[in-house]
Amino acid sequence: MAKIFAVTLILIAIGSAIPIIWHIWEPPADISTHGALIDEQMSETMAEAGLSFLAAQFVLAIFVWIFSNRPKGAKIGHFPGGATAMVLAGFLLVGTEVIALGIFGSRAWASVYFQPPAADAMPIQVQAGQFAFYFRYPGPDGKFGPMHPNLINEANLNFFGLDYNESATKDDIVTAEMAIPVNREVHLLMHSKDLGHSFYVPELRIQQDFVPGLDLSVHFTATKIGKYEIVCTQLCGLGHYNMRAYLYVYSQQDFDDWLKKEAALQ
Amino acid sequence: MKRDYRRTPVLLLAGLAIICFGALLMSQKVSAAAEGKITGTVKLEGAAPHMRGIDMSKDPYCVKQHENSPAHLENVVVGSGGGLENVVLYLSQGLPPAAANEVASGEPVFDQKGCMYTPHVLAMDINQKYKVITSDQTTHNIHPLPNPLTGNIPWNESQPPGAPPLIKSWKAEEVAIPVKCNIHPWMHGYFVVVKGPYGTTDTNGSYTISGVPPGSYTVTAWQEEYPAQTQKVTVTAGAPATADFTFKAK
Amino acid sequence: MATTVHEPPQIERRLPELGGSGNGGRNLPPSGGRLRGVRDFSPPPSSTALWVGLAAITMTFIAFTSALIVRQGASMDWRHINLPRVLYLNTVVLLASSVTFEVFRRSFQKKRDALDPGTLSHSQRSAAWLYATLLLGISFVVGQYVAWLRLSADGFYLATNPSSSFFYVLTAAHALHVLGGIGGLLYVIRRFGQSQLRPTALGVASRYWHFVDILWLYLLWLLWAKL
Amino acid sequence: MHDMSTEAVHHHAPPTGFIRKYIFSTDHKVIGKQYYGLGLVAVFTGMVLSWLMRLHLGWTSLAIPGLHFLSSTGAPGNVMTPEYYLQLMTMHATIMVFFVLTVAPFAAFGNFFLPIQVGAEDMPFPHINMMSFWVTFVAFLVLISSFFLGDGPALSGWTGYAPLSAVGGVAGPGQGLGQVLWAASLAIFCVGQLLGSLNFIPTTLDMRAKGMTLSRMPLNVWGWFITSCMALTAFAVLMPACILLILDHVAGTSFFVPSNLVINDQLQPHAGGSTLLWQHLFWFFGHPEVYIAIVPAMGIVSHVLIANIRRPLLSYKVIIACMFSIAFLSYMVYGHHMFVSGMNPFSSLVFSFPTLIITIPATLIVLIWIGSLYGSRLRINSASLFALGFISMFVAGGVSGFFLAQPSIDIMLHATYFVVGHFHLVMAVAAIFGIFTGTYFWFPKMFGRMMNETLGKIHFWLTFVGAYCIFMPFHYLGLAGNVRRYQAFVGYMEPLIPIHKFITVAALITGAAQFIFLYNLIHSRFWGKIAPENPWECTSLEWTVPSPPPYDNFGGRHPVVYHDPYQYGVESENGADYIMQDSTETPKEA
Repeated sequence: MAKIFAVTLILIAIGSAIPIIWHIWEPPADISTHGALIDEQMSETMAEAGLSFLAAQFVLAIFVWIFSNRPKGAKIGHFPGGATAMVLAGFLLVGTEVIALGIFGSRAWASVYFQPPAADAMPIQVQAGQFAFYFRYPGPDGKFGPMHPNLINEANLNFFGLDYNESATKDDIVTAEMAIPVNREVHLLMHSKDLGHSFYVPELRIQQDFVPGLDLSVHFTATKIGKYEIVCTQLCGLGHYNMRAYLYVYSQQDFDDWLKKEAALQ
Repeated sequence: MKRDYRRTPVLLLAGLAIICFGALLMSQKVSAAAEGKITGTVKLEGAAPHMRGIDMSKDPYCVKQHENSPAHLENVVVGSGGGLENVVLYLSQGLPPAAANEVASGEPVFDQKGCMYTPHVLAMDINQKYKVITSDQTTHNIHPLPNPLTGNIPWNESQPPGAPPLIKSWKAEEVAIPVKCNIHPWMHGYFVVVKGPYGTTDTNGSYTISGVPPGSYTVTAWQEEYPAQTQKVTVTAGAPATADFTFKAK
Repeated sequence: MATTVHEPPQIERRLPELGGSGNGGRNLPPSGGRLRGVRDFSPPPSSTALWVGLAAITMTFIAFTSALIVRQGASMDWRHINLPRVLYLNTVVLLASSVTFEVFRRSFQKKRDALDPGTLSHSQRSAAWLYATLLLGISFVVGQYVAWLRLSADGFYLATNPSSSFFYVLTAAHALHVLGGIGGLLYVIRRFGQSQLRPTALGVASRYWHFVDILWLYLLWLLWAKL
Repeated sequence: MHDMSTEAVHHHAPPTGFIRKYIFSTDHKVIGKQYYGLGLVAVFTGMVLSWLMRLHLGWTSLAIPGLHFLSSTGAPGNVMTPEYYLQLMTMHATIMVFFVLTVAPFAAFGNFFLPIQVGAEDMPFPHINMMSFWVTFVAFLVLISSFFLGDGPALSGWTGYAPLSAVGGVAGPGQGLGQVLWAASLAIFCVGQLLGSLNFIPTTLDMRAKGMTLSRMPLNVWGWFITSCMALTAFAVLMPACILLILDHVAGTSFFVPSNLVINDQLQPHAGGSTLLWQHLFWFFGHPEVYIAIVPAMGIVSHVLIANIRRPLLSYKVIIACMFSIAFLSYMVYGHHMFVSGMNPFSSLVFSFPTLIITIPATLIVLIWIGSLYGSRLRINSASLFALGFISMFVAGGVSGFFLAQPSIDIMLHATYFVVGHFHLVMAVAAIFGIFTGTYFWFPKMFGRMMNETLGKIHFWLTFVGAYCIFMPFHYLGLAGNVRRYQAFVGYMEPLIPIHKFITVAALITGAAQFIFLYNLIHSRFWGKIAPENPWECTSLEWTVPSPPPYDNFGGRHPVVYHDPYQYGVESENGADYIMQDSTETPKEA
């Protein structure tokens, strides 16, 4: 029984590791400028976590194999060094490991969150609501018109509560899909009209909650043209699973055309 | 003694049958009396407002449904010759209680098709049950938001593809109850709950209110964007009365 | 129970404090298999339980406090209410009740040290102090209710403003704890009437009472202060 | 053996009559069994819910026959609606976290064995103890009752994030009365557990038998003691939070609901609330809660492991120190649940480091366990197998903590199945393995009969392998960006559905295996082999009394303790390799 346990345990450990080692399932390729550090951090952590996982399971299995069902008379052995050595080793190994992780991790984190957006970053506003994202581009004047919650009316597609008689608002462009030019920093102003939502684009290595009553913002630069998905990761009600929008990363030219097209539809 | 006991259910059933039959006759009488009808057309005067196109890109299924027929808002739909669609006409005054309480036959159907509501406006009699069905392969949730003061209770249920129809009814008259789908925020329509006969305009703006007993009434025309209008109409048995309405574009 | 024990049999006999079978913590293992008399320093469970309970209550009100601070800082809509004057009267009443309770406890302690616990003569005086405490306690709760009436008369209801919301919540929570204290007090009065009042029970009840008292002073400050 | 404590003193005679004896009993042993029964009912309820969810995730449009009897609106034509999925999910999580992971290892075993193991006759306040169970029971009823509401139970997850949980029915089905009942149930539950701690702590501190010094308490007693200290502080914070949430619901206050919310085109009346406030209050409770579930399991596993490796652990003090530091740190790390919630990015780092550091005590405990296996005489039985399984699971779930402790990586993995896999392994499965360990180990003492070992081992193998098959793939799903709390997977998650199908099948099999356990439990309870006083040759006090123990545990005598709890691997006069705690002989190293 004990030997079966040992074998099973080792098989399970190896089985669990294989998909990771063979990269069967892994995050989609990074398309952001800040993502490289995160990926690096991820693989470092994966290595350390994976090794400690395998080591622990193997040693456990081996000890169970060797020391199970020994006769009553069998000598009780003592682990070389005893508890003191073990505690010290644990402290040093795990301590240094986690501190190292923490420090490198905070470097990656800082690269995402501690820099303010560049002055020329392109502002885009996103309005989250049950259960869709809508986006607003400031238009030629580069200014967003003010939002009036009492004017929000999805029946008339007025998702932002805009008053089109206001000068700043007139040229605002509201879209249901998000498009950004490649290699241009985007400053995303996040607003939720009703509940908590979240903005998650795995390829962009970005996840940020919408906090009602607290307007947050993230900034990022996409480096690869393509079509990606924006999904909501904060439980927001029955349609949560279907709260999504598409993100198009265009060349500057295509982006301008797209924006013209959308402007015409207003 | 025993025998009597055995007989009692039979007697009860017989009595019940008689009552039902009688009721049936009565109801037929009522409907026989209501043979008049009101017809007419509703037009929009002036330029129809621009109806924005709907971007359904959040749900690829919906996009596919409208590949060659782009979807637009349906708040104001003007047909050939200025006919105004989706206007509900009902008798706001003068209806005899008997006719008002008559149970209208049939179940109005509210379909979810191509991530839009058909019809956009569903009129029904307070005594009618209505049926919500879905023809889409994506999940919708149906969320009517009645005015809390009317006593109507809001509900919010989703309908996965192929789910059985939802059969519901309203407690009180209300013109009109907005209904929306949260999963597809652009989807929106109205339930118009009235007492007695009603009619809804078609693409040409023409309508018919049938089953109106002879008498004089006030007909109200309701449209979601424009203030409601009323007209006095007198219905005589046999000859259909006409009432035309014209809404002014803002 | 903080008593000195000389012989094993007595250990067992003096124990009956709600079915405890050990006399706790600091006992040394008897050496050589023979029970020597040992000193027992461990407090009676009831007083430990009291501290446990007080810790829980404190945490609860810490949570309320942090909520209040966050909420006050979170938005601009905080309209500070000026507290109904009756509160200050209530405060005095509550403080007075603590005093009367303490007076009773002291006198009870004296008596007990003097006589044998069995034959406690309960003179009217001591009992009177207890009843006084009870009266004051009840009038405090009533006073709090009056304060609510005052506030609602000024148009401040539970949902009017975060400040009033917190006022009602905190005073209600505190009043509940005072009622709990009154429950304990009634128990003390009953046992005292049967002259079966254990000093620990009295100690616990009085300490709880004082705690609720101090808690109220803190809440009063919290509601009064502009943080 | 017990010569010097012969004199019998009965403080309270056992009650007669069914009600006082089995239902409103003040006997800590009966209360412990009641808690265990509650946990059992809850765990099977939760498991069936998880089955339904898994089936829906694997085959979204699958009609589950008879489902519409459960909820006609939730499953029209037996096909689950999105809201019903979320409601089942919320109930599954709430039931499991509160009424299984908190109740079984802590309240159930704690009530039964804490007094016996410290040599007390009962808890100091039996009536409060009884109340604590019945209050918890009421909490359970309140939660279950929300199943029968028109629009079903709450659907905002076990974290009940505001404002979704605070704005009421306008936010969707289950957000009305269902949510209120959810919050009420939690508040009541908190009261129950506080009453529990009110007994646990004094019992540990003041009710110990003569000679039972703190350093002579079994490790699981330490586990329960530390847990009750945590419960004391954690539940005392959750309760006010729930009260405020209920007020936001029913009284129109605005503690958690900010201004200018527009839901379904309706401007909400609330103003100025803070949604993050709820998250802070909840997680200040929520993270310690994780350890409230796992620390008792750690204690039980240590206790059982030692008994089966026939030697003391490498260090008794280190284990206790580690459990204490875990408990202490658990209050400083809760912010790692909120890395993407819009906290100040600096505070994310502040929370990140303690979170990483908490792995040190956790690792040390595991090292001590594994190291103690070295040179031991490991006995393999159902109990020890589950104990070993616990270690394996705890490691497997623990290492994924490395990822989630770092905000930079959490950006990728937050709210994905990676998180689900992590906490299911380290908290749920591990704690449940602890419960199984305790059950197979203590069942003879609790019911006076042995459990069937063969069935126990079959149960272990299916559960152990099954649990890995279910929860390991969760991590892969998470890495691939599969978001949790989705009732169906569209877009880029569609290719992952096959994994979900695999998990579903594994879950069905593993769940079915639990009925073997249930059968074993019931069958052994009535027809099992009669258990001797000390079947496992253990040293601690619960094995010095008959199985099951008499009403006052020690039959009137007052045990006296002479030894550390774990005198194994020694030579005793009667040739055994262990010495009971209350034996007077002095140990000789074997």
